[in-house]
Amino acid sequence: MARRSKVVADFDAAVADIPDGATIAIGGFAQPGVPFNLVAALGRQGAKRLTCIANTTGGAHKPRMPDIGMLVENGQVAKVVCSFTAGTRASDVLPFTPYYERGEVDAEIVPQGTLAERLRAAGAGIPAFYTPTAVGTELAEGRETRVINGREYLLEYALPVDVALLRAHQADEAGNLRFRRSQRNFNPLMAMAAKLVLVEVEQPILPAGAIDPDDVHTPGILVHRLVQVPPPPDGIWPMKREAR
Amino acid sequence: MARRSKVVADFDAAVADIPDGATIAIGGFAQPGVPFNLVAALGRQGAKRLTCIANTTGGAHKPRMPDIGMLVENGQVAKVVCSFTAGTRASDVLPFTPYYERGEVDAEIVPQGTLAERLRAAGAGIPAFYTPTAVGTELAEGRETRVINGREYLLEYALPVDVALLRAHQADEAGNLRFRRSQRNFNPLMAMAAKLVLVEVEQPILPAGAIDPDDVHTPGILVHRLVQVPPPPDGIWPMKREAR
Amino acid sequence: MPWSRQQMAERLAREFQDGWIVNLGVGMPTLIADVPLGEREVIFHSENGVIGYGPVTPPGQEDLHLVNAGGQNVTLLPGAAIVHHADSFALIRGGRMDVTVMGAYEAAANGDFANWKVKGAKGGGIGGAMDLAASAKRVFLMMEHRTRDGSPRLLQRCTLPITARGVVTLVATDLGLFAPTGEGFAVRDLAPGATLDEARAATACPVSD
Amino acid sequence: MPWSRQQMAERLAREFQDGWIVNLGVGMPTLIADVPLGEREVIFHSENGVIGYGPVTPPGQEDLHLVNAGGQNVTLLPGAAIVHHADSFALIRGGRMDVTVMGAYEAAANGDFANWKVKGAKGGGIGGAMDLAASAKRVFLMMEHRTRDGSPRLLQRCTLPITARGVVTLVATDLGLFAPTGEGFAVRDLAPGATLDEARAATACPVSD
Repeated sequence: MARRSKVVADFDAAVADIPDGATIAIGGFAQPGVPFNLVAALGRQGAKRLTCIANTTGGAHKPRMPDIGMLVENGQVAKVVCSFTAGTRASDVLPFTPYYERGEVDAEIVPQGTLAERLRAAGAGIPAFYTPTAVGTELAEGRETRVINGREYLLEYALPVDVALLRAHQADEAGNLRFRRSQRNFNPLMAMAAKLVLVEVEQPILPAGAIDPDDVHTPGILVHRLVQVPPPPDGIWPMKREAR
Repeated sequence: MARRSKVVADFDAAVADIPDGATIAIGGFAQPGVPFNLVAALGRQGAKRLTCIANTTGGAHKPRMPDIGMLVENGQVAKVVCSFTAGTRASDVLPFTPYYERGEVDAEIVPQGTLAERLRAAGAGIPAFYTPTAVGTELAEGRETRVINGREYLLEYALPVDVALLRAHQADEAGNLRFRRSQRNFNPLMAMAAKLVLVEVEQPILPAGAIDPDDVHTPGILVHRLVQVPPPPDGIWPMKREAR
Repeated sequence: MPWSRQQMAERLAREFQDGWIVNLGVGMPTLIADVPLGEREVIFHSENGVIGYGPVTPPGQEDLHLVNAGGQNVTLLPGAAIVHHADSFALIRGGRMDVTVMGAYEAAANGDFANWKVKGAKGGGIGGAMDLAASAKRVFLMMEHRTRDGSPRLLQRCTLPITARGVVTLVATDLGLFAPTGEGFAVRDLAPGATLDEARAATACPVSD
Repeated sequence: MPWSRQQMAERLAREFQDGWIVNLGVGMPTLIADVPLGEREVIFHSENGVIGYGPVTPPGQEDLHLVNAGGQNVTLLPGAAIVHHADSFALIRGGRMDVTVMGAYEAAANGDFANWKVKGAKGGGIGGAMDLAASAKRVFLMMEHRTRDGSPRLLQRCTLPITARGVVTLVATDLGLFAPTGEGFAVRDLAPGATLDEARAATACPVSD
């Protein structure tokens, strides 16, 4: 199974065939695990009317890093699906905010655990599940709930993805991935949920077999294309956030 | 968080407080990952009216290893929940079979993937989910189904567990576990599903911090008691199956 | 000359396309992991979370921590990965299996099949069969064309409790390779010396050329 | 002398029992990870899958791969483990959090609270708050007792969209520690110099001793 390598030449090649209207999932929580280089490449590629799924739309912190907000500013986004559609402080104005307030971009706000579980469900062939999260809140208004063993639960549906943009620490040519520390976050779930999985990799890509099978975080059969992140300034790497 | 060790003296101490009527999940698929020593200890301990969850009731192969069938023969089991309640060959007669046929033990047969997902759901606070598995079969008769995006799905409920008996390859004193090769199987899911998690460990138990946090398969906060498996003949280890 | 089990395995393996993820069930299908595929490269998945395994381990070299779905000790190929049961069946239900190959008691013209419960039994053995049958892109069966007492196993409708509805793609038997058509089975290939008439006589529903 | 944020953190940390799994939210609650607990041992969980983290990393020693829920670079303690987001929220919904500590805009006598959407905003920031609020064994809030313009934040009923119904266990404010009773709030502790009357004046529902 090791004969074919999944390594592609560069970020632009990796994202070249993403079509208009695609649903894109973007890994990461804060900076760790965000595929900065693939997001930047998607900006250059220019696909339109995208639905973008990530924890946040980004841009609440400095330095500014490639994020959904950048794709919004670039006119590429029809809708976002995020657990934050505003900043964590009332005073935050995200790059996304004015577009959303003017109605130029749609948004679905989803509790973070529900977002993770809906992505997993899409990858796991589970079309819907019940969760206690958001019961009794504005998010549950008009939606189906069900009492099971005396507790009320909300019905949630799988969230399938066309293309996942991920960032991993290590990969082998068969596509097996390892994430470092909190870089893992949504990345393995988006790999499960997506039809096409593109990964930027921090370390030199290893020959198949170099990662012990017990140590694989995301199995290679879920991964389609790998690009090694070059050192800065050619590659984009996490940076220390400025205090605020 | 490393001050307290979860290591207990021996298998008998680990299982001492399992009450009559408990729901017990037993890890393993074929031999890898089966907690032979904890099952044997539960036999000695003698708790009655148990509900036992595992992939099979065991006993289809030689040499015979500690399994649910042994607990059934010992008069300890009220019900089993398994993906096999008969052997894989029509000619197989499992130790469990005559008790089941006489109605002395009840059984719920569950497709293997549904069994895994129901255990995960119990651990994940998901009370119920939909699956395509078993739709249109005898198992779905009289049960609730639902059409989602044009396909029919069966409603399945979480399968919570009182006590999980697991076998791991490595553990640290904080309870973090690593499994080797196909030993992993149901073990991490049963750890999620159970209120009390008992683990027999093949290698000497490591100090907390000796397993890299990226390499943990089951986080220690799910694990309560660890016992190191002694070398044979005191400890029970996987053996090569006889051909048949 | 009817096909041997080895020949049935080889015939089904000819259908595999380069790059497929292939799940092999317990029993006869395990033979397929050893069939040479030439230039084609497939990845074998086992329901217990083993992705990328190879042939059965030579005697004396077994790794007792590593088994396939049939409990045989197998080898791992470079690029293999291990996942737990929930993730393994996530791959299955998630539609990642290009094909699953299983044994069966009965296969029917409407694509139903039965492989988990024998007549009169209390209890059965489902294992991963229902998950695989419901969600793999293709379901290949490997089975004897007739029971030991000569009754057909390829039927208009299954008489045993089914494993899944309308999912069978191909059936390899000792007599040949067959595809359910709704009304009966279409012959895709015949074992050397087997005839269409012989296949028709051994089948309880129409067999077309 | 009202409590400082540090004192609110210390007061809530006094409630922690030995062996608890403690989830800390964004903002003020992150202060709690640095409070000395003496003989008590708790494990800090962060929604992004970090189990067993310690204090914020000293400047210059940050590991940019490792953040807590607030995006701060933190350290790991011996016995730490990393899981992905679905497993992290499995732990949360599965009832493994003995307590979650969050910031809030409003808390109500009936145990409701609001911390994800401000008045008139289009959009909000839920993060993991709704999952944690619905499923943690206890919900502790850390908040200013009044808004910047002096309006009470402890109310009979929330005016903002709520995060979860009836889940609040304790509320630490600059004036003291309060527990919702259904009809109002019971004082558990007062900041030095704060009086019951002062707390009553600052609260929009009954405050009992």
